[in-house]
Order: sequence, then C-alpha cells, then structure tokens
Amino acid sequence: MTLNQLLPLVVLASSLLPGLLIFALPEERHRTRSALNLGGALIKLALVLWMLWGVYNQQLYEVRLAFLPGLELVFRVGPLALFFIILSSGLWLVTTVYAIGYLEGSPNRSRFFGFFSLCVTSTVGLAMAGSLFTFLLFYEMLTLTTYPLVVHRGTEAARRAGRAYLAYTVFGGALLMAGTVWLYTLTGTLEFVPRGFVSGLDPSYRTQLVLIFILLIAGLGVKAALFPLHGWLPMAMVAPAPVSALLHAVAVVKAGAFGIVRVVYEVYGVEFAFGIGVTYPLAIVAAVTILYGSLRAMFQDDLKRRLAFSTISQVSYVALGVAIVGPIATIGGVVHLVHQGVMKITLFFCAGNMAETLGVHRISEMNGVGKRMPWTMAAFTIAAFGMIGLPPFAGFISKWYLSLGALEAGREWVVLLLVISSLLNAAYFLPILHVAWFRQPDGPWPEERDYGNRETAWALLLPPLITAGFTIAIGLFAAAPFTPLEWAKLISLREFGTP
Amino acid sequence: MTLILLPLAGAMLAFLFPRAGGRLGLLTAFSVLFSAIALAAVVIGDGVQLHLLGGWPAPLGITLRTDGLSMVMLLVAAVVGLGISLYAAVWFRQEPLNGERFWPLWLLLWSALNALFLSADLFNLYVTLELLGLSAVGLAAVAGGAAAYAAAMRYLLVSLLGSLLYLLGVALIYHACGSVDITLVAERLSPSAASRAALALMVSGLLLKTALFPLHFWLPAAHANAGAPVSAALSGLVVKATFYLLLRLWLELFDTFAPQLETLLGLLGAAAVLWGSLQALRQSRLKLLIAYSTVAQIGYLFMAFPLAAAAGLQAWYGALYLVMSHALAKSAMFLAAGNLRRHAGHDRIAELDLVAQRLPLSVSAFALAGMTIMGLPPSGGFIAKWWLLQAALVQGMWGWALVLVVGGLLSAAYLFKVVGFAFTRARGTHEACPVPLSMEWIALLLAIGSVLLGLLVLPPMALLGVGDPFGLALEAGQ
Amino acid sequence: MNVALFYALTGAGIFTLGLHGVIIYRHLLRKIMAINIMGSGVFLVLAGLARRVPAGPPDPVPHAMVITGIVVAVAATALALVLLLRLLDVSGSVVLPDNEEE
Amino acid sequence: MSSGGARLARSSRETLPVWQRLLIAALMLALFAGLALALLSLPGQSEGLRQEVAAQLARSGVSHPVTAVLINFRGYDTLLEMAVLLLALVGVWSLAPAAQLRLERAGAVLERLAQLYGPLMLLVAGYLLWRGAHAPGGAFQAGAVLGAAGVLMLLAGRHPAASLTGWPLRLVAVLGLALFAAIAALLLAGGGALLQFPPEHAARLILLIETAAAISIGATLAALFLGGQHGGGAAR
Repeated sequence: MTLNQLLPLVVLASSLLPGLLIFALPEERHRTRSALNLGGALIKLALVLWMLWGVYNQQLYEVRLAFLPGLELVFRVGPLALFFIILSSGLWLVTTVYAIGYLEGSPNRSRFFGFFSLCVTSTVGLAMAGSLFTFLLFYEMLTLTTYPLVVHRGTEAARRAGRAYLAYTVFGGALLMAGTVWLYTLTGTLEFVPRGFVSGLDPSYRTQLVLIFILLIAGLGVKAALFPLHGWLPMAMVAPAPVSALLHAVAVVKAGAFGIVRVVYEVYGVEFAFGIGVTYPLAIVAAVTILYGSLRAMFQDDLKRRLAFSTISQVSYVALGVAIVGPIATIGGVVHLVHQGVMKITLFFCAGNMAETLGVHRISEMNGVGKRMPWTMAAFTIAAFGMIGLPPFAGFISKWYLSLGALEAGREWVVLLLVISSLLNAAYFLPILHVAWFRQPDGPWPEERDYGNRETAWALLLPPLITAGFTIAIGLFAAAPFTPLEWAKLISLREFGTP
Repeated sequence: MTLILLPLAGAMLAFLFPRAGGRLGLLTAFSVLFSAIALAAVVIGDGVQLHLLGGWPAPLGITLRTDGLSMVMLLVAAVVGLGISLYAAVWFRQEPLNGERFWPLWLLLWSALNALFLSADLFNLYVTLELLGLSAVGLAAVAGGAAAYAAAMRYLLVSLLGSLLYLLGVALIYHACGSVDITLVAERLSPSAASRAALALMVSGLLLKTALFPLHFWLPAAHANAGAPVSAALSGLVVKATFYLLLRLWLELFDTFAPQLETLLGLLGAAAVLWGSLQALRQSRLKLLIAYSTVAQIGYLFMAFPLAAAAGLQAWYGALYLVMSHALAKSAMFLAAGNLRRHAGHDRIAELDLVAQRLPLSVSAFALAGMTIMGLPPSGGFIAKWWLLQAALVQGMWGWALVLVVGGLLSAAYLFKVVGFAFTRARGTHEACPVPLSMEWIALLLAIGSVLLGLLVLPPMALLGVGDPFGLALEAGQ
Repeated sequence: MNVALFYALTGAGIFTLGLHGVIIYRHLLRKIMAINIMGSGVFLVLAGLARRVPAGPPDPVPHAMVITGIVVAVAATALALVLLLRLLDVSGSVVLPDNEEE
Repeated sequence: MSSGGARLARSSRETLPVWQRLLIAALMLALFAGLALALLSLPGQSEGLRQEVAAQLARSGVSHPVTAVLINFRGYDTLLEMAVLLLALVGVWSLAPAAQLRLERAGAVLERLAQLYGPLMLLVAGYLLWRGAHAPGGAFQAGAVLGAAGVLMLLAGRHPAASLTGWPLRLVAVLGLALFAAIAALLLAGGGALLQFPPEHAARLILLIETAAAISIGATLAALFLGGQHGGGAAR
C-alpha cells in the first residue's frame, strides 16, 4: 500500500483512535484526554493540509478495500472531498478547544469527547467516500455518533430531543439506504464519477430514476434540514453549545448538503438530472426552506433556536446552488458549505459564551451584553453581518455567485429570493445587535460567573475570535489562492467538468 | 465428531462432579472452539467433509456432513457458546445450586446443537431435535418460579408437538424413499401426496419450534423468564438451529416443491417482523422487549424464502448473515440485560435510568448489539439487510422492501426507547448489587463481534460458500 | 387394503386424535397424555408400513427407529410430568395461564 | 391424589365453545384425510432397507437385524438417545427434589410380590439382553424390565440406601452413555470412523455396550419414577 493510499486511512484513524482511547480513559484524567483530543485534531489538520497541497498538484489519494463481492469500500480524496475535510478538521480543532473550556467541571466528559471524536471520524469518512455505498455507511454512523451528543445533558428535554432527532435521521437513513440499494440493482455500481453514472441507463428506467432521486434527496434532506424535514434541528438545541456548533455548522447539516451535491453532480450528473426534470423541484424546495427558515427565525426569542432556524434557511443555499444548474451558481452553493460553516459556528460559540458566562439564553435578556462581553459580541456581529450578506464578509461572496449564476441560468426569481432572504436575515439579526450594543443592562445577569478581569475564559473566547477572523479573511481576500472561493472554482473545474 | 463427543463428555462429567461444573464447562467451551476452528481449517482447505458413522455408507448408516453452511453454524455456536459459558461461570457464583443444574444441561444442549449442524440424516436429526428441545426446556426451568415453570411447560409441549410432526414427516419420507439420508432422499424424492404431506408436516413442526409468527406465542415467556445465560442460549442459538434445519431441508429436498409455500413463509415472516416489533415497542420489561425482538428478527429470516426464489444467492446470504450476527447480538443483549437486571434487581425499562449510567460497558454492549438489530452500519445486521433489500429490489418486489425498511425503523424505535435512558441522570442512590466487570466485558465482546461481522464480510462468505450449500453456483457471479 | 396400510391408517388416525386432544384440553396431564398418543400414532405408521415387504420378516430399520423414538418419548414424558408436579407445587395450577407474559 | 383428581375433573369442564370445537374437529378430519391420501399414495410394496441390512448382518456382530441396526448400523442414534435419557434425568433432578411417595405403607401383597418378582425380573432382564443378539430383545427391553423391577421395589417401600442414591446412582446413570461414547472415541482415535466396530470384536463390544446400557436405562427409569433427586431436599 503506497503512502497515497494510506493517507486517507491515517486521516480517519487520527480521530477514531483518540476517540476509542478516550472512552477507555477514566473520567478524571482531564489532561490526558485534552492532549489526546488536541493531538488528534492537530495531526489530522496537518495531514489534511498535506493532502491539500497534494490535491492542488493533481495528486490523487485513493484507497479501495474489498468489502462485499462487487462492492468495495472506496475512499478518494479529490478537491470536493478535501473542501469538506478541511472544514471539518479545521473546525474540529477550534471546537475541541472550545469544548474543553465549555465542559470544564461537568460530568461524563469521557463519553462526550469520545463520541465527539467518532462524530468527526464519520464526517471525514463521508467526505472521503468515493462511492454512494461508502457514503451511506458513514452517513448512518454519523447519526449514531451524534445521538449521544444530543442527549448528553440527560434531562427530559434532551431525551425528547434525542428521540426526535433519531426519528428523523433514522427515517432519513432508511430512505437513503433504500434508494442506494435500488440504484445499485439498476446500475451495478455506486462509485461517484464526474457527470454521474446513471446517464447510460435505458430511458425506460426514467421513472424509477426519478423515484430513486426523491428517496436519496429526502434521505439527505433530513440531515440538511430541508423543509418539511427540518423539525429535529430546533429541538436539538438542548445540546451543549459545542455540539450545537458542530452539528449545525459542520457535521450533520453539512453532511446532508454535501450529499446532495454528490448525488446531483456525481451520481446523476447535473445535465442528466436536469433532463429528467428533478432539479427544478429541488430548487423550489430549497427556496421554500430558505424563506420558511428565515420567517420562523424572526419569531424566536431563544437565541439558539433563532440560530437554528437561520441554519435551516442558510444551508439550503447549498442545495439551491446546485439545483439552479449552472457553473457559477454551483460555485456559489459549494462555497457556501464552508462560508456558512465558519460564520454559523462563530455565532454558536458566542451564544454559548453568553449562556455559560452570564446565563443569558434569550434575546430579551441580552440588553447591553455588548458592554459586558465586547469581544464576544464583536465576533457575533461580524458573523451576523456575514450571514446577512454584507460585503466584504464571507456570506456576500456566496450570495453574489448565487445571484450571478441564477441570472446566467435564466432564473431571475432566485435573485429576488436572495434579496428577500437577505432582508429577512437582517430583520432577525439586526435587532439582536441593537439590543446588545445600544441598550442598557436591565440589572444583574441571570447567572454570572466570575472570570476576573477577562470577560470569559480564554478557551471560550479564542475560538469565536478565530472563526470571526476567518469570516473576514475569506471574504476580503476571496480571490487569493486557497481561499474557499478559489477552491470551489477548482472543484467546479476538475470534478464537475464544467469550465 | 469431536465436536459432539466433547460437550457430551463435559456434560457427563459435570453431572458426576456438580461442584466442578463451571471449570468443566469452560474447559469444554475452549476445546469445542478449538476443534471447531480446526474443522473449519480442514473444510476451507479440502472442501466438504463426509464422515460415515460406523463406516457404513448410506442408506444403511448415518452420515455426518460438514459443508460451509454447517461450518458457519458450528462456528457461531462455538463462539457464542464460549461467551455464554464464560458468562455463566461468573453469573452462577451467586446461585451455586442453579449453577450445578445449569452446566450438564447446557453442555448437552451444545452437543445437540453440534450434532444437529453436522447430521445429514433425517431420523438422526429428529433425535438431535429432541435432545435440543428437552435440554432447552430444562434450561428454561432452571431459574425456578411459577412463571419460569409455566413458560417451560408451554415450551416443552410446543417442542414435543413440533418434533412429532417432524417425525411423522420423516416416517412418510422413509417409506416413500427407502432412506433417511438427505442426499439419497433428494435423489429419490418425487412430488407425490406422500412427499407433500411430509413437507407440510416437517415444515410446520419446525416452524413451531422456530417460533415463526403466529406460532411464536411460547417464545417471549420462555426466553424472558430464564436466567441471562439461558436466555442468551435460547434466543441466540436454539431458534437458529431449527431455522438451520428448515433451511437445509428446503435447500436440499423441497425447493422445487411448492412456490406458494415460499410466499406464505415470506408473508408470515413479514407479519412477524411487524407484529414482533410492535409488541417489543409495547413492552415495559427489558427482557420481554428483547424476546419480542427475536420474534421480529426471525421474521426477516423467513422473508428470505420468497426473495431467494426470485433472486437466489443474495437473499440466502442475507438470511445467513442475519443468523450469524443476530446470534452474537442477541446473546450480547440478553447478557447485558442480565447485568442490568442483576444490578438493579428488576428490568423495568422506565426505571433503568437509575442503573444504566453505572454500567456503561453493559449499556454499550446493548447499544452496539442494537446496531445489528436495527441493521445500521457498521454491523452484520446492516450487511444482512443490504442483501435482503437488494434481493427484493432487484425483482421489483416493493412490498417486501417496504417491510424490511419499516421493520428497521420499528426496531430503532424500540431499542432507542431503552438506550435513551442510558443518558438520563440517575435520581439519587439506591441499593445496587455489584456486577463483576467480566460479565460486562463478555457482553461487550459479543456485541463487538456482531459489529465486526459487518466489517469483515468476505471471510465468512467464503466459508459459507464451501460445498455450494445454496446450489446456486451458476448465479454466484452476481 | 393390505395389513400394512391398515396399521398405517390407524396410526394416522391415532395421531390426529392425539393432536385434537393437545389442542382442546387445558389440563396439562391430558395434554401430555395426548402428546404420547400422537407419538404412538407415529410409531404405528413407522412400524406398520415396514410390513410392506413381499414376504418374510419386515424391514428392521423402522423398528429400530421406533425403539429409539419410544425411549425419547419416555424421557420427554418423565420430564413433562415432573415439570407438571413442580408447576402444581409452585402455582397450584394444572393449566397454563392464559397470559403468556407474566 | 384425590385433590389432583378433583382438579382434573374441574378443569376438563372448562372446555372451548362449541363452534371452536367443531372447527377444530373439522380441521382434524381434514388432516386425517390428507394423511390418509399421503399413505395411500405410497407404493403398496417396498423392501425398505431389509436387503441392505441382511447383506451386512454377518459383519455387524449380531444376528438379529433390529439389534444390528440399533447398535451398529445406526448406533449413533442410540448413542444420542442414551444422551436423551440422561438428559431427562438431569432435567428432572434439576427441577425437583425427590417426590415424597404418596403411598405411605405398601400393602402386604405388594411387598410379597416385590420379593417374589424382584429376582425373577433381574433374570428376565439378563435373558432379554443376551437374547437380543439373535432374536427380538436387547438393551432397551432389558433396561425396561430392570426399570420396572426398580419401580416395584420403590412401590414396595424398599428405598435404596441413601449412600447408594448419590454419587453411585449418578455413575450408574451415565455408565451406558459413557461407555458407548468412550468406545466410540477409542475407535475414532484408532483410525476408523466413529463407532466403526471391527467385525472380529463387534460381538463382544456390542454386548458390553448393551449390558452397560441396560443397567443405565434401568437405573435411569427407576430414578425418573422417583421424580426427583434423592436427598436433594435442600432445593425445595
């Protein structure tokens, strides 16, 4: 086995092994556990950066393991996979730092960090999956590994949320599996290839292919929180903040969105999908989700629930981008995978900071919080501006490319949709900023903890500042090499075969 | 052949020296595992093994035959049997008298299993069935108490009834074909009223023993009221043995006889999946929930019959893979449930939150085994479900596919009903009985085994194919 | 109708009667007896049909099977009866409870 | 005993509704009709395996065909069947302590009978065993007579000494199976198939096995009659 074949497996192992070791670790070995966590995350990031350089230089990292007769376990790291891996492993590192600070002194940390690592392993695994079968395996594993994180707090509400989460995701997984098996019986292969592998089928299979598409997208749509399959996401907000951050910025919702990109581009092929008329309905669903999420977000007082509905809305930009069918819109959709991730994780970190430091959970309690926690609110503000789509922040780039792409594809209504969505974004983010910066505090905070002369613990403050910095940087220098935008263009060029 | 004599000798010694039952049992368990592995090596190397007992060829003598299918079953029994023996050795420290009763019965049961998997003689199979059934009944009654005795009684009646139906079928076959050797009968059997009646009798007898819906009525009580090692053996191995026999008869003798019957078996299987899962969902006691889950899982096995008629190999592989992984997973589950029960003194699911946090290994074992039951990757159950689903969809049999999917969802519902409590916080302290760590590890290792089956698929499949038990070599390319 | 067939048909009848008894009686002793009757029916079929030889002594193999079967039946009956006694001891009942779960 | 009888009478009155009984009866009739059809479809004449047995009888070590089948040709069935018998004993003992025999005092007639018939039955058993090699008879018949003798003794109130019902009884109960299995294993180790009796020693080996089997069967049957483990009262 050559180094290039080994590398994907090592990347998987770099979070799998720490995860398993952490389970075995006694609860009170905090330092060892943190060392394992951070060490694994750093090693993974280093390896991924190495692969980034390799992929940029046309290297291919691929490994095939015999699994079932006729079905191999394929891991292949191309530009798209790497895009998602960078996002996951980068944000894993940041979130780990945050989680160590956040969970200081709370029980069951071995369990938490163990599943946390497994969750990242699943995410990276499904990013590297070179076939729908491999993808399915890790997709289901992701469900199982995130469940314990959702119910981690062990309260009645957490258990209810966990039940809802499972009901949705297991159902979605079953649909995805049914679709995958069905597809396999038609094609005999499940490997992702540019422009898809179903286009060669006899036209008489068209109806079946449409049904399979619906199954697959519905299965993925549960995790991507497409309307009406989004119900679990706001409920899952009972989880600890690092989990919300990870679930909603990186692992779960992005796994769904990423899967939709894979299915449209590398299973069906975008032209073929367009030809059998499934992309337009997908665009409609995405558009409805965008509006619905934004509207619901406006009426939430609970900060994390507002962010959750915002996620529902924003993740659908990805689906919208691929469903518009056009190279530029695709770049906009794909780049939003990373942009939305970086911005949303910042917001969740900040929300967590306020909850942890001041006991503030509701927007109505946030009066004057900017004076008490200026750094946190600064990061929050940057990310919120990015979400709204103000230049020069990251979100602007996504929306710009989506609009351009829509115009190019002759879908003017999408531009209108984006404008409305941005206005709605502003309508639910700006009031938060207003109360935080310009109102006076009502009195003492609900549950204030003392961190001396700092506004909160370093481990809690640093991560949002870093991600907020990224939000500015990847927007401002979008044209520099190795930014998400440039990489998305590379993906479009190399994997989707579009100019 | 040592596979039969070893546990038999162990049983006799355990009967003679009751106090040493545990040590003898472990010794037997390890030696059985070793000889099973040795036999597997021979089977892989040289193909199907025939052993003419007494040196007499069929039809006069009895033949033992080991092909891939038998070998897989023997290995499953050896691995699960070792796990159960190790567990029982610790479990019965608290109830030594029951331990003295357990060991001879358990080792006799094990010899019956091995004898059943090896035999290629219909009448001899009847004797092994009786040996199996009676030892299982004896084990089910070991725990004592009115509920266990009533369950064992029902089990005994069902078991005897099933055996007699089977035996009458054998009688008809002998008088129709002049032999009870499976291979010879397969050559001589022609569709006639006698052979159809034999088919009906033997199949219904075995269905009764395998507890296919609606003949499952005896199973939940019998499996749930026994001690943990016994439940594990009954649910993990004994029902699998009768299913194996049914499958063997089907493949060798009756596969061309009655296509309608295939559909019937499949329908009953589908009903079992749905009914068993719904019942499991309703249960408030953990062990009953697991027992009903067995009823449901048995249903999947029978759904393979109509699927195999159309799609062949994949469906059988799916069923066999389910047999293997379910044997491991279900025994792990019952053992884990035994740990929880011993710890808490009860197995009411809603009150398990008091104990689940203190036995993380047992809860992990339960959850990992649950993955197989739900058919989620990576686990043997996932592989099985993949094949079954593929077999259904390749023929456009949407109804079967739907049942497979819905069954998986239902199993997730009832299993997470239990797992969910593992994460809730214990409300204060209570009188807890300590559980030895070894008992937790054994359950966990068996559960890990069921997961590993989902990762290492090719070796068991290669073994399964030895001797082409499914008679579908031409389709093997698929 | 030859003798062998007559025995076999009688055996089938006894088997059916036994099965009938197993189903309709609730008393466990009757059920156990009914099962034994079923067994006798099977043995009669086995041994009866062994006489279908043209001449001379009958086919010995079914006879051996019947002997084996009888021993098994004796063993099973002994177990069943003792189980019944225990059940009677513990629960005071000679019928199976309807409720299958508790 | 009488209370058991009352229960029997009471519960037998709790019968099923008429329509169910009719339905079951109809089903049974259908079953019988099916079986009859099946039996009628069998060929009217059949040799079975008579010729094969006859051809090999000379090499089997006995001259009676049924015994040859039981102990030699299908000896493995018999081995397992001994295991079933042992299993019954194990099962029964694991269930219950020895039942208190409900006949408080045996009548004089019974005692006298036991005295008379005991030795006679032993003799009959021995004869049947010996005879089995070339005529109907053999280990099972002999064992059954032995068992009956044991039952008679028990009924007559002649319980065996406590020292005999523990370990010695266990040993006697496993003797037949153990010897059978041991010979089987030795033959296997000697390079032959399991239970492949060398023709020149077959007669002696079979007699040995049969003797042990008859003793075990007799002891087991009598012990089963007792219905529980002697001296195992602690379990109650």
